[in-house]
Amino acid sequence: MSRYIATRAIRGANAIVAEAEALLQKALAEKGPDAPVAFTNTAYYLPVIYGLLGHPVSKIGDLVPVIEHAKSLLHPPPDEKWWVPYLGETLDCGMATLLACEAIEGIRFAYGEQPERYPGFRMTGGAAFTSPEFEKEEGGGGYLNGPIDDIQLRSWGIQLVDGRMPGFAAIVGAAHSNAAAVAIVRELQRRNILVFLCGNVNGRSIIDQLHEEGVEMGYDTYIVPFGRDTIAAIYALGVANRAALAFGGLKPGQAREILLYNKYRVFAFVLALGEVDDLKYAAAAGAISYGFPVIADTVIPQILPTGVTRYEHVVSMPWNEIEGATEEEKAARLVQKCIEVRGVKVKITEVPIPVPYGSAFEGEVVRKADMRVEFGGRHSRAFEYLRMVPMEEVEDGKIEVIGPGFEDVPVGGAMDLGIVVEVAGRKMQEDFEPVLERQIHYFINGASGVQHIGQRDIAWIRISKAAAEKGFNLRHFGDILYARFHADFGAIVDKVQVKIITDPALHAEWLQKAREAYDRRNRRLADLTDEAVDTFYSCILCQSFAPTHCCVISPQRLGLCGAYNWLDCKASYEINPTGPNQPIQKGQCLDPVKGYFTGVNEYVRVASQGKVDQVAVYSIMENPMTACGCFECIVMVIPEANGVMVVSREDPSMTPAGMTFSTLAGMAGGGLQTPGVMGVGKYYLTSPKFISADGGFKRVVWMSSFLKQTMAEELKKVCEREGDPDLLDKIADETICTDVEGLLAYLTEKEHPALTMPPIF
Amino acid sequence: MEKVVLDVPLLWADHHVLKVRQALTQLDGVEDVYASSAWKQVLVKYDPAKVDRARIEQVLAQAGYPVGQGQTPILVEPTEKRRDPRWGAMDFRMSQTYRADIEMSGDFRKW
Amino acid sequence: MAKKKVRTPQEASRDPAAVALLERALEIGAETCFYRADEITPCPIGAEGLCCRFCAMGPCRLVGDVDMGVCGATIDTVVARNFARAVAAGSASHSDHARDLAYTLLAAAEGHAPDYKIRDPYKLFEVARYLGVKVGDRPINEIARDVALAALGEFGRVQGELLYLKRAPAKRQKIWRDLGIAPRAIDREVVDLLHRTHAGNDQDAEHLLDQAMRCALADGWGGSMLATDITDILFGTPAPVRSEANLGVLREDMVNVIIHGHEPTLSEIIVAAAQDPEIIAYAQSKGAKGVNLAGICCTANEVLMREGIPLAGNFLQQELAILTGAVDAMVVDVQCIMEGLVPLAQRFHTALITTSPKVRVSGAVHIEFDEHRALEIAKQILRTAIDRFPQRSEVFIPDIRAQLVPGFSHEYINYALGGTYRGSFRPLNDAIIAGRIRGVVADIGCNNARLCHDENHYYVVAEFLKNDVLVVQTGCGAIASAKKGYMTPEAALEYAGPGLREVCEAVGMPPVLHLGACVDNSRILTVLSQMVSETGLGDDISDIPAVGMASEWMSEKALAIATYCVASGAYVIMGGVRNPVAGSPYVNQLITEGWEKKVGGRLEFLEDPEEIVRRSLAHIDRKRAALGLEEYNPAKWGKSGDWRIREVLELPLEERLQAVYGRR
Amino acid sequence: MPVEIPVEQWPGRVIEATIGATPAEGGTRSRVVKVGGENTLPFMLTDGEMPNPPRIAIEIADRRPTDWSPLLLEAWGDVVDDPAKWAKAAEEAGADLVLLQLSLTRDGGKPTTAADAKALTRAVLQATGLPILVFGPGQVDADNELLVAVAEEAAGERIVLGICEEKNYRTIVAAALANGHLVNGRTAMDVNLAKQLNILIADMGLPLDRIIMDPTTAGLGYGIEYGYSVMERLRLAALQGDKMTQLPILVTPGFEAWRQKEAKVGQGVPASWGDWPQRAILWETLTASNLILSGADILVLRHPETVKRVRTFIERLMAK
Repeated sequence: MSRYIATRAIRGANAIVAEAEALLQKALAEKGPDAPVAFTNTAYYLPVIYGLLGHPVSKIGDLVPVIEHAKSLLHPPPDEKWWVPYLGETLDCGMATLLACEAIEGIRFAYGEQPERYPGFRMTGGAAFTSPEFEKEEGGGGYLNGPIDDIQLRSWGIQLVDGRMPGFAAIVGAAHSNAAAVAIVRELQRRNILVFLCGNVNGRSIIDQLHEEGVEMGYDTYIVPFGRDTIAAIYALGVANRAALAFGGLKPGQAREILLYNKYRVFAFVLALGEVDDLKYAAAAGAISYGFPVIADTVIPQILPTGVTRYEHVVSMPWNEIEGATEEEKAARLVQKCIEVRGVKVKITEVPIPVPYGSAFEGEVVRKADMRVEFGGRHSRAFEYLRMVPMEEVEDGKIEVIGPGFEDVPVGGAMDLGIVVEVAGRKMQEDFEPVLERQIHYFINGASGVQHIGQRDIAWIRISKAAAEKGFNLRHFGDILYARFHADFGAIVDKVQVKIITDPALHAEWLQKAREAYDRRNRRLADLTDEAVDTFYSCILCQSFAPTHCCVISPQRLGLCGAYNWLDCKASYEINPTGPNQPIQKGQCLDPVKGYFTGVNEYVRVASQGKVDQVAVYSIMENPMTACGCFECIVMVIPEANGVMVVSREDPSMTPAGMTFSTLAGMAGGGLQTPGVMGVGKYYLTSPKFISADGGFKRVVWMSSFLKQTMAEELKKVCEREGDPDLLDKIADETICTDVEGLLAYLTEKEHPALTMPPIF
Repeated sequence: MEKVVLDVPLLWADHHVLKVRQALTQLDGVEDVYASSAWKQVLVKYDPAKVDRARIEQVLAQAGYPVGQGQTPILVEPTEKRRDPRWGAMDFRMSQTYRADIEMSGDFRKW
Repeated sequence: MAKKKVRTPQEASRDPAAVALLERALEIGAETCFYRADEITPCPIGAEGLCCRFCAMGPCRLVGDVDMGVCGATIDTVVARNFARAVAAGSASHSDHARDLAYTLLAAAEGHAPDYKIRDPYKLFEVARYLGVKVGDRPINEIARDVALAALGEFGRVQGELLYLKRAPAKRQKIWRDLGIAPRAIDREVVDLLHRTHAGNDQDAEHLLDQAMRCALADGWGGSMLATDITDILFGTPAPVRSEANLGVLREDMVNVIIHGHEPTLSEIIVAAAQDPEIIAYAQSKGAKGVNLAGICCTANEVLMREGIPLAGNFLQQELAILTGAVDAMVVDVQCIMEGLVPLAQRFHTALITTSPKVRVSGAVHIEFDEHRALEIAKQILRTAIDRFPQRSEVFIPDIRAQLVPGFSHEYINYALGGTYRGSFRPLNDAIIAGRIRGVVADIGCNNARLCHDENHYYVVAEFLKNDVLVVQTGCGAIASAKKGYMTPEAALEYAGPGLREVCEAVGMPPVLHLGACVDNSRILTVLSQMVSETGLGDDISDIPAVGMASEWMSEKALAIATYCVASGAYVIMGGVRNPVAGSPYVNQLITEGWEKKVGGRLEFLEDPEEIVRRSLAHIDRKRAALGLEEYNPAKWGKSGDWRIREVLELPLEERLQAVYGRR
Repeated sequence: MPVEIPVEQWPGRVIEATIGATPAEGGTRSRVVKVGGENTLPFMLTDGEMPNPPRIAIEIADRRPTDWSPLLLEAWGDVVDDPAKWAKAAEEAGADLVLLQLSLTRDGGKPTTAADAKALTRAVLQATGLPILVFGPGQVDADNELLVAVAEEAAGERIVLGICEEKNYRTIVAAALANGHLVNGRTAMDVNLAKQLNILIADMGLPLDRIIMDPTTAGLGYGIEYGYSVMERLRLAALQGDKMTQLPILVTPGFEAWRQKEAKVGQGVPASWGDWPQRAILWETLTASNLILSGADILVLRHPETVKRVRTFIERLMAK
C-alpha cells in the first residue's frame, strides 16, 4: 500500500460497511429477517461470502453475522504523521469491503433493485435473468446482467482453467473517451480476455460508453455489464470464488486457499478507468488479496513491491502520458501493461503465414533451381541474433522490416539479411539467449518452401519460388518467430519483437553488435566451470528405454547425446519445471578429483530407482556415469595400452577392443555402470574435465578417424592445453590399426604419453 | 452562467454520484454537473437567473448530501496509542509458511 | 597508576541527552561508568582470553614465554574455555529468565497468580502445538498448565532433544544432528559446558567450542524462544504501538518510576498498577499529577513492545537517568544492573528498589517480588516511589526525545505482509529476491562504556539503511535507533535507499524494526526459518543474505546470542571492543573458518565500524550471488509512492479533473 | 525342512479411486467400484494387500462399430445398434464398469454434437446401474466439446472422462473438476511421460484419487512386453513411494488384441493358426491376463467370452 491508498481504502471500507449495516437494519425492519436473499441461478448462495466464510446466506437475517465479521476486519485509517503499519490492515479492510458490497447487492436483490434497470439495453446471447418478473421490457431487455449464472460460469470456468481464456478484466469506471472505451474493450476481446464492466465516473459508466458506440454486450461477446456502480464489481469476485470452488476442489470457508487459487490460477486484473474514489480503493484492496493487481489510467500512487499479487500491486498509467497517436494505440499499450502486470500468458496457436507450416517441413531442401532468393551462403551475409532487453523496451508483437524487401533481387539472387529478435520476460536470463537463438533454425525451417541452415553469423536461408509466389516475404520471418517463441517458450518469454534488417548500414551495425554478443557468450561458456556453479542438471529423457539411466549434466560435461548442455537444461527446467531436466544441487564435494558430490549421489540413487548408488562425474574407472544408448561416442579402456579408445557412432570399423561400435554399444548402454566403458557426447572430449580423474585427454590412444577429422580444430586446442601439441598424431585410428598389437606398436613408435602414465587400473 | 464548487463529504463512492446527479440535473437552471466521488466535491454550472447556490445546496441536502456537513462514517476510531485492538483478536497465528502457499505456486513445487 | 585521559561528554556519547547529563555529572561531581571506564585500563591478559582462573594452581597468565598453564593447559584450551564459560553464563541468564516465566504461566494457569491471565490464547495454541500439548476443546487454563509444564520439562528433559528444534529448517536440524550438537535439555547443556570447563576436563579447543554451540543453541532455540513465547502468551503478542524514547520522556510534574532490567513479569503489573485510581489519587495527594513509567534496558523493551511504555534509555543511561534528579524510583529485576547506581541514588532522592529473589544490591531497598501477590507488591513499590516525590530537589531533564513505532513480533510481520487472510512472508522474500531489499541485518545487543555510547549503532544502522538493507533490532541497540529516530515510519522516507523505501511505504513500517528485548532474538530465528520455508532464498538459514551483529557488545549474554546465531547458520560480527579469543589464533580460526565449514555461520570480532559495514555488505552480496539473485541495483527502484498524487491534490477541482490523466 | 518365504514390504501404496456414485452420494449408480489401493505387486498377497481385484470394463460403442471384428458384432448381436441396450447387455455379461466410446460422427457422417453426447450418456446411465467411463473420439476439438457436455450431463455420477493426453488434458480436467468426475490420462509407453502427465493434471487441482493413468499397452505379439515393462516399473516406483505414480492403471487389451491380425482375420491365414473364434478370444484373454500380472487395475475388454475367462482368472489369483 501507499499511505494515501491505505487511508482512502480504509475510509472507504469503514464507510461501506457502515452503509451495509444501515441497509441491513432497514431491511430487517422492513422485510424481516426471514425475507429471502439470493442471487439468481446459482447454487453458491452469495458466492464471496459463501466461499470466504463458508456461510450460506439465504435470508436477510443470515447477513447479520457477515456484517459483524466485516466490522471485525476494519481498522482506523493511518495518521498523517507517526503512523503505524497499514498494509495488512488495508487488505483486511478490503476484505470487509467485499463482504459489505455483496451484502448490499444481496439486499438490493431482495428489494428488486438488482439487476440494475437500464432502459433500452439489450444483451446478446440472452440475459442471465430469464424469470418472467425481469422481462418487463420486450425480449428480456432493460436490465444489466448482474451476477453470472452457474451454467455460464461453468462454461467460462472451463475455458479459464484450460487456458483458452487467459483471464478476466474487471473494468471499473469510465474510459477517457468513448473511442478509448471501445479500443480498450476490443484489445481485451482480441486476446480472448473476458471483460466485466461496472462503476462510473461522474455518472458515466463504461457501459454507457459502449452502449452509445453500439458495442454489443452479453455472454456471447464476452463483455458483461454488471452495474453502473462499483458495488457491482463484487460479481466479478463472485466469479473468482466460484471458479475456485468449482475447479479448485476447494470447500466453502477455505478462504486462504480460494484467494491463493485465484492468485496462481485465475489471471484476472482490475482496470480502474477515471478518477478513483474511496470505495474503488477499498474494493481494489479486496481484489489485491485475490492476487488481482490494479491498473489505473489516472495518476494514483503506485505500489510496485510484489508479494500479495504476483507482480506489481498497483500501477498508474495516466492516459495522456501513454505513448500513441490514437486512442487505439494507447489502449493497446494499456492492455499490454495489464497483461504484463498480471503475468497473463497469451496463447498463439497458428502461425499466420501464407505457406503451410509444421515440423513436417523441417528437413526440406530448397534447390538452387527452385530458389527465389537466398540470404547468407556464398554470396551474401545473413546473421541471427536474439537478445534479452528490459521489459519496457519491447513492444510485444512488433515486427519491423528495416530496409528493402527481396522484390528487386533477381530470381536466384542473394541479399544480406539480419534477424534480430528481442525478448523480455520476468524469468528470462541472459544465459538463455543462445538456447533461444538456436531455436530460430527450427522455427524458420518449419515453413514450407523455406530452408534454414547454420546459426549465428553463418546462417543461410533460402526461400523457394513457390513460397515467394504464395506471398511469403521477409515480414513473415517475424510472424513465425513471434508466434513460435510465445507458443514454445511462453514460460520464460513474456514479450517478443523482431527486426528484419536488410538496410546495409544498419545490417553492418547490428552484425557488429551480434558478433560482440557471440564473443561474450563464448567467453561466458569458457568461464562456466563445474566449480563455478552449485547446480547440475539431470536428464532423464531416455528413461523410456533405459529406465535406470540418468544423465548428470554439468557445465563441463554435456549430455552424452550431445544435444543438451548445461544451459539447455537450465532453460528447459525454467520452461518445463516438471520435465526431464531437473536441478541437482551439487551438495558437498566429497572428492574433487573423481567428482563425487553428495547431491549428485542422492539424486542419481533416486532417479535410477536405486540401481546406481554413486557416480564419479570425472572418472571412467570408478562408478562411471551410466548411458542410455544415444551416446555420440563410446570411450573404453584398453588395458594393454594403459589408455582409452574413443569410438564414434559414425565409425563402422573394428576397434582394438575387438568389437565394433554396435557391439560396444550393448556394453555401454542400458543404464548400467560398467567400469572402463562409458558413453559420452563428443564435445566432452574437449572438456578439461574429460575423464580428468584418470588422466584426461592424454589417455586417449585410439580414436575413430571421423572424430579426428570433424573435430580437428577443437582437438588440436585440447592437445595444446594438455601440453602436447602433437598428441593428436600420436593417437591411432582405424586406418592405422584395429588390433591391440598394432596399437601398441604405433604408440611405442610415436611415444604416446599414456605408455608412461601411472597405471590406469 | 455561474459555476460553483461544493464540498460534499458524504459523496464518497460512485453510487452516491448517481444520486447526486439525479437530484441536481432535474433542477431547472442547472446546466452542467460534475459530481466527483474521488474528491468529494460537486461542480455545478448554473444559470443564476433560474436558480441560486442556496437552492442547489438545499436540493443536495434533501437528497441526503448536505454541503460541507457530515463525514465519511468511520466505524473504528483511532485509539490513543494506535495499538490496533482488532489485530490481537484475530484467530490467526503463524510462524511457519502456510502449505497451500507453496503448493499452489507451481514455481516452487518440489516433489 | 597514573590518571588516564578522561573523555569529554561529547567524546563519550553520541546521544545529546546523554551528553547533557554527562555534563551535568561533571558539574555536580558525580561519577559514572563512563568515567570509570576511562580510569580503569582493561586487563590486557584477560581481554584476550589468556588468563586461566579455573583452579587454585593459578591463575596462570599465558603471556610472554608462557604458553602453558601449570597443568599444561595450552593457550588454545584456555582461550576456548574462557569463551565457553561466557557462553554458558549467557545461556544460563536467558534460560533462567525463561524458567521463571514458565513458572508464572503455571501459577497463572493454576489460579495461584490471580493478577496474570492468558492474554493471547492463539499464541498459546500455537506453542502448544510445538510442545506436543493437546488443544482440542479443553479449557484454556488446562492447556496453559500443560504448556507451562511442557516448557519446564524442556529444562530437564530426560531423553531426546529440545522440541523447538523442529522449528528450524530441516537442513539445519540435520546439520546439528550430524555434528552431534543438537541440544538435549536446556539445563543439561549449561551444566555440561560448566563441567567441561572445570579444571582437568575437556582440553580440546574444537571439542569445547562444539559444546559451546550446543549450549548456545539450547538458549536460542530453547530458553530464549520459550521466554519470548511465554511472555507473548501472558502479556500479548506485540503489535505496533506508538511511543517515545530518551530521557526527555521523564516528567517534571509526575512521579517518575523507571523500570530497569530484563523481566516483564513485575513491570507489566506495575504498568497496570500505575493506572489504578487509588495509586493516581495517592500520587496526587503528594503533589504529582500521576505516575509516569519509563524503561531502561530490556524490561523497557518488553513493556514498550506490548504497552507502549516509553523508553528512558539504554544500558549506559541507567546512571544518567538518576542524574536527572527526576527519578523517584528505579525498580530493577535481573541482569545489566550496575552497582554504581547505589551511590548515585543515594546522592539524590531516588529509591533504588531491587525486586528479584536473585538480585540484591547492597544499599538498595529490597521489595521482593512474588507473582502470587503481584499487584499488591507493584502498588507497594509505586507507593514507595510516590513517597519519594516530595523529596525531589533540583530537576534536570533534557528536553530530548524521539518518536518510534515498535512492536514487530514475528506474527505481526506475517500479518502486516498480507492481512488476516493472506498473511505470509512472501512479500519480504520477494523484495529480497528482486533486490529492493538488499539483505537483512540484525543489529542487537548492548552498549559498552569503553566505546563512544551509541556511536557504532548509529553509524552502522545509517549505512545499512542507505544501502537498502532492512535492519531489525532488539535490546539496547534497538533503543539507540529509537532515540535516533530511525524507528519512525517517516524515517523510511528520510534515511532509506530507494528500494527499501518502496517496501516500507508499501507496508507503512519503519526501516528499522524493533523486535523486542534481547531474549527476543529468538524472534529473529523464527523469522529466518519462515523466510527459508517461504522458499526462494535457499533451503537453510545460512543461505539467506543476512548478517547479525552486536556492534557495541559487552555482556556474556551477547556471546551466547552470537554463538547460537552462528550455530544456526548466521554470519555474526561482534563490534567495538577487543576480540576475547585474540590470544589464540587457532581458536579465532575455529570460530571463523572452522565454524563456517561446520555450520555455515562465522563469528568475527571487528573493532572498526566501517569494516563491519564493508564486510556485512560483502557478505550479503556474496549470499545473493550464491542464490543466483539479481545484483543489487538501487537505480531500478523507487518509482512507487505517494509523491505524484500530492501535486494533483493541490490543484482546484476543475484542473485536478484534467490533471489526473497526466501531462500531455 | 520348512521354507520361509521372504516377505517384501513396500513403503508406498496405490491410491484407491472410487468410480461412480450411489444415490446417497449424489449419483444414480446401483453401486460404486473401487480400484487400486494395493500395497504390493500384483497378487503377492503374502507380501501385502490388494483390497480391490482388477476390474473389468466392457467397451461399448455409441453406434454400430463397423470397424469391429465380425466376431464381436456376432457375439453381441443386435444390441450394438443401441448403446443403452448394449450397456445393459454388458452388465449382464458380467462387467464391473461400462466404457462408452464416443465416435466422431453419427450414422450418415454427421459430426457427433454435444447434444448427441449428452443424450448417449444419459441413455447409458439409465440403462445400467454400473459406474461408467466415457471416452471421446480422440480428436482434440471434438473431445473438448463432447466431453464437457458429457461431464455436465453426468454431474454427480463420478464417471471417468477420457482420454487426457499431454497436448489435450486441460479442458477435460477442468470439466472433471467442475462436475466431480475422474479422468483417465494416457501417455505413450514411458514411465516419465506418464508421471509428468499425472503431475500436470494434479497441478490443475484435481485430487490424485480422481486420476486413472493409462500408460498405453500393446497386443500380444505386438510389443506387449514393452508395455508390460513400463507398467511394472510404474508400479514398482509407486510402491517405492513415488507419489506421482501411485495411481490405478487402466489398460485396453480389448482394443489392442482385436486390431491384430491374429484376432481380426479369419481367412487367408495359415491353417495351423487354428479355429478363428477360439484364437481371437484367446488372444484377447492372454493379452488381458498378461496385463493383469503387470499391475493393471482396470481392463477394458470387448468380447463377452473373454470377460468370463478373465473373471475366472482374476478370481483364482485372488483366492488365498
